[in-house]
Amino acid sequence: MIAKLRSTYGSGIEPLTYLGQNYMVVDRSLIPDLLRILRDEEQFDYCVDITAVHYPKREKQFDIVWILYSFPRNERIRVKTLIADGESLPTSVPIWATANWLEREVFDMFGIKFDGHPDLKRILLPDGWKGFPLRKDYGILQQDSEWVQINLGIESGQ
Amino acid sequence: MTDPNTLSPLDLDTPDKTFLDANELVINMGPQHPATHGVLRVILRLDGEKVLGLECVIGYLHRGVEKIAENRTYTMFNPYVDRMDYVAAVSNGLGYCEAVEKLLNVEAPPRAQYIRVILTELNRMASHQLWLGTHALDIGAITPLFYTFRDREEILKIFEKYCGARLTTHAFRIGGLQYEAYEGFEKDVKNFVSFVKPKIDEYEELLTTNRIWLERTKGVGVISGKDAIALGVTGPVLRASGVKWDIRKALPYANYKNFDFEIPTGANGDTYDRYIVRMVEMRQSLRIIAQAVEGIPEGPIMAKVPKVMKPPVGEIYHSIEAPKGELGYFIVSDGSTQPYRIRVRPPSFVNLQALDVMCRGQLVADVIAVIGTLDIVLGEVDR
Amino acid sequence: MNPPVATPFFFYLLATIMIVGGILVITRKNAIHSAMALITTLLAQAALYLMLYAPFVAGVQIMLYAGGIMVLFLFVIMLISIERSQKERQFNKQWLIGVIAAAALGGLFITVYTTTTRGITLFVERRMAYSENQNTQLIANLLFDRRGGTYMFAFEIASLLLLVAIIGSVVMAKKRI
Amino acid sequence: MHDLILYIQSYLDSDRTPGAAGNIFWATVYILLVFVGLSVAVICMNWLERKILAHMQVRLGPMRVGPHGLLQPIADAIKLLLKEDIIPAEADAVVFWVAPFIVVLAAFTVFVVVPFGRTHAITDMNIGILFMLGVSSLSVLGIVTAGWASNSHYPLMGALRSSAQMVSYEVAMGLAVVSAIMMSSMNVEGTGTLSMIGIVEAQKAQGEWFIFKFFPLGIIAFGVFAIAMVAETNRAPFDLPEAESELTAGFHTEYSGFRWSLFFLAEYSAMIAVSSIAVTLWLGGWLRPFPNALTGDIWELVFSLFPGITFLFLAGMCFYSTARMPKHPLFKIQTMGLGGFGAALAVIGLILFLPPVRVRVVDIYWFSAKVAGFMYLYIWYRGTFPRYRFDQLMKVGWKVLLPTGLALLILTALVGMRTELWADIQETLHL
Repeated sequence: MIAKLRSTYGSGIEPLTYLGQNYMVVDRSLIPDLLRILRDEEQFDYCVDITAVHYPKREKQFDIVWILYSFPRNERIRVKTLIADGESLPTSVPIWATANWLEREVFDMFGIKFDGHPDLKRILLPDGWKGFPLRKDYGILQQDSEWVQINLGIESGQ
Repeated sequence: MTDPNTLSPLDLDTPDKTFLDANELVINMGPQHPATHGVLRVILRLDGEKVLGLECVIGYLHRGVEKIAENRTYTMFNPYVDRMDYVAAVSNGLGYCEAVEKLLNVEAPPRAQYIRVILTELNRMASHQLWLGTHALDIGAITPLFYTFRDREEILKIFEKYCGARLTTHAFRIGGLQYEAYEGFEKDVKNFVSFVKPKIDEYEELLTTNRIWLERTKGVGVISGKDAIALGVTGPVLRASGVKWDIRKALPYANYKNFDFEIPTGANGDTYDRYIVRMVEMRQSLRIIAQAVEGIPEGPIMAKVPKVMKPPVGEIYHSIEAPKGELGYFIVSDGSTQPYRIRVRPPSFVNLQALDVMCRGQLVADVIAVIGTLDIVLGEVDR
Repeated sequence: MNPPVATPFFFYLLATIMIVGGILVITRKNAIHSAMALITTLLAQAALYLMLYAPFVAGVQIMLYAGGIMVLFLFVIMLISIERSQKERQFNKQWLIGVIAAAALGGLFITVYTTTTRGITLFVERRMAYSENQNTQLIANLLFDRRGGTYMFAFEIASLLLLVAIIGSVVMAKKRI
Repeated sequence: MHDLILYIQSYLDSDRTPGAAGNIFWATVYILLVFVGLSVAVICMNWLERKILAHMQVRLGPMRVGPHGLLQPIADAIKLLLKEDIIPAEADAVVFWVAPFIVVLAAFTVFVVVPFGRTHAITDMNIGILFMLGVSSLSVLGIVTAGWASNSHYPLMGALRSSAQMVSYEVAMGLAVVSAIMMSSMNVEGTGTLSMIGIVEAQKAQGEWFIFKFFPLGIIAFGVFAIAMVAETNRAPFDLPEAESELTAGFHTEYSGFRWSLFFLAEYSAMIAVSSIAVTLWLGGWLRPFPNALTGDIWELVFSLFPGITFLFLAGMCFYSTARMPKHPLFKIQTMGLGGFGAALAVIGLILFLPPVRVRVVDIYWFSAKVAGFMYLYIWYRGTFPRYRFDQLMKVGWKVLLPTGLALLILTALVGMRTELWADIQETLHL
């Protein structure tokens, strides 16, 4: 499958496997149509999960992971792409409807914007919350004290 | 059914929409509501009684489990996993331990795996029983609640005898089990299986052919197979829409492969089919438990696992069939004792997204029934 | 003849209830209060019918008026918001004509009742008091009996008329739903 | 003073109800008896419902207040009396105060015409059933005004919903009742009666209860009435307004304390009233089983022993449970209480065996036994059936019960008049 994909896209794809689970690292520009091809030709019709991991030291800080599964082929792969802080990604909601909430959560936790997302706003944290908790630079004890003071009226903000 | 990919957002903040001018009414089924199984707030857009669309506001129970994971060692994070889906804590534990074992490239000994399968299937029974009781209560039948909770009590007794806790059991360890099965374990489980088998027929007797139950559940909250897959719905809800898929069969783990059991599927994906699928699943779990108890091998219960775990750099994704659906763990390790990132894929969170599609065009009373059939647990939705 | 039910005490009691109820109906500002007063008058009227040995009419009165029509009154009062109507001025400054009309009507009633005692019997003194348990059968015979049925046809026409009215109202309301 | 005693005795052996006999004194005595009987029935109904429902649901029900929770209803009553009676802020005080009285009034006046026995009814009204249906429709007024007076959104919606439900099921109820009355006119004189005692007499004369008359029709009519009656009192599968999750507690949300207990009292007495109509119309009121088949005084004696036997049976149950009471000193009072209660029941049982008492009581016993059967049915419904959705509830009312009621009417008429009808057809076709 990888050979066929590589023939269409040339250098952008770099397949790897780890502990028997193969995944491919793809550069950012290929994302929207690669995912669409994966869903249509390769029948990966179930998007298990979309998540992100934050590597502050690397210059391309975030890598976004799509975990896909295909019912007909009973096979699961992961697609990863690396983006820098502040960059945004085309949304994959038109491809899989489940991506709606998953992307909203990634935005809520990491601050990565998905342009074209029908309703991109925080899902777990309150709307006015400042800061993105799952970033490495966001301390474990840190809270958005200003939001807490306004809404919950606890002066200390904790 | 409207194509889920083109769901328009609720235009709630348009100031000119006064309360009653258009016949469209926006009401708020608040976080504290008897039928929302926890702190879930649903904003309903109604035209009279019919639901035009709804939006779920969640996050009231958000404890930042994934952030905590990054500051705990692998073994220390184990108890947190039980607090997510507090109704099916054992399966959470199973998923996490197996994921880390995969990362460490370690295999739990067969005796440990058999006991793990028994406890997980018991937990699935308990979760389905709790679902049936509260779901029937939402629709108005009071009696099933007492029947199901009486039988669930037996399971919790076995858990308590085995690992001291009833609900958040923390029964498993990475690499196997902490406690050897207490000496009356097989006998208790056998008694339980024979005790509960006629009881499930009792639930069926009470509800399956009950005319009013049929009327309240048939054709309510319908979702087609295609929509279910597009929305990433898994578990009994997906199987009730006709998709025959169960991780225990598709990607077997914890040697489920040497137990034979069927996967029930429904025809038209309405509330009644989900009810039937879960009832059959309860019976299948009993079959699995019976086979597992027969074939428990002797041997060690703990694999050779270093005291301080330093898994090699890398990332893996491992998922199991929790009672609510596919529960997955995506663990990235950077070689230190603490995981670099743990991402939990919660079935209730994704299934809840399908609520809007399932409730369109239904009546307000049915929204409660549909929330019931989705069997969501807010601890897992909010993490 | 069965013992008299119509004792003067009961008659005066019921009469006062009706009059007080009637006055309350027109003087209350709150619509619900006047509806309740109307119900008490209707029930008192039903009791009067009983005293006149007309149990069937009393039963129908309770069932139709108090049970049916008044419920619809209350429904209507509750469903339409009446705050706006309460603010408007209630009277339309024609109280003078009203008083004159009421006085004329009163005069007429008084003359009619007083003249009868002087021999001009406007109302034939009806002595017949059917015994209590044939009343309903007699009405039924008049209405439905094949042999003596004189009002059978009229009864059917009335029911047809009602049917048309019901269907008409449903059709008119249908557009909105 | 002497003629007063005469006046009182004059009624004792008369075969007419006190109302009909114009005996004011005995009429008031009967009314008081009905009041006391009804409140006792409501109290034990409250205890029974909690106990039976509990045992249906694998639990014990109230056990703590008095032996086996026997004092629980009394405890509830006292609690309700002592509870603070809140009137919501801008609620319409007068209407708020009047509403429970209308509902209670409607529920109690029905018992004026309920025939507990041949002469045991307050009055034998010529239009018995019509009066009953009329008064039972009055309770809708009470509920609607209660909903309105609470001046908040949910009770109003609950009140409108429950009154819509009651009005639509009244129609079905009326149709079922009319078909029963038609059956009563099949007797030899050919003129049916509306009076309740007349109908029971007709059932005795025709030798069979109306539920078995014209085989399928009787039972269908009874079925239609049974369903409509459950809906009329907002119970079990039709208790949508007060128990639906999004409508909090229906029209009596804002009521508390004594007023709420009035609604509670009215609900139970409405249940008893409606089931007594059903018993009178279809199950042969106070007739003992097989009144015509097993005649003769031996059977008369046997059937008249029943009341005594049931009370002794109840006493036996009490003694059995006192025996099983744990011997712990803490339980001493409870065992004594239960023993005393059992002894009281036994004494009543024995009194019921004395001939003069036995003859009078046997009618009342059979009537209340049948009504008790209905009460058990209510509780059974509540245990097993989930709740109807509001549109389904209306659908059943209008699209199922109403057509069956109409068809029933026509069929009973046809079957009833088949002889005259056949004669007419022959006459017209000059056969």
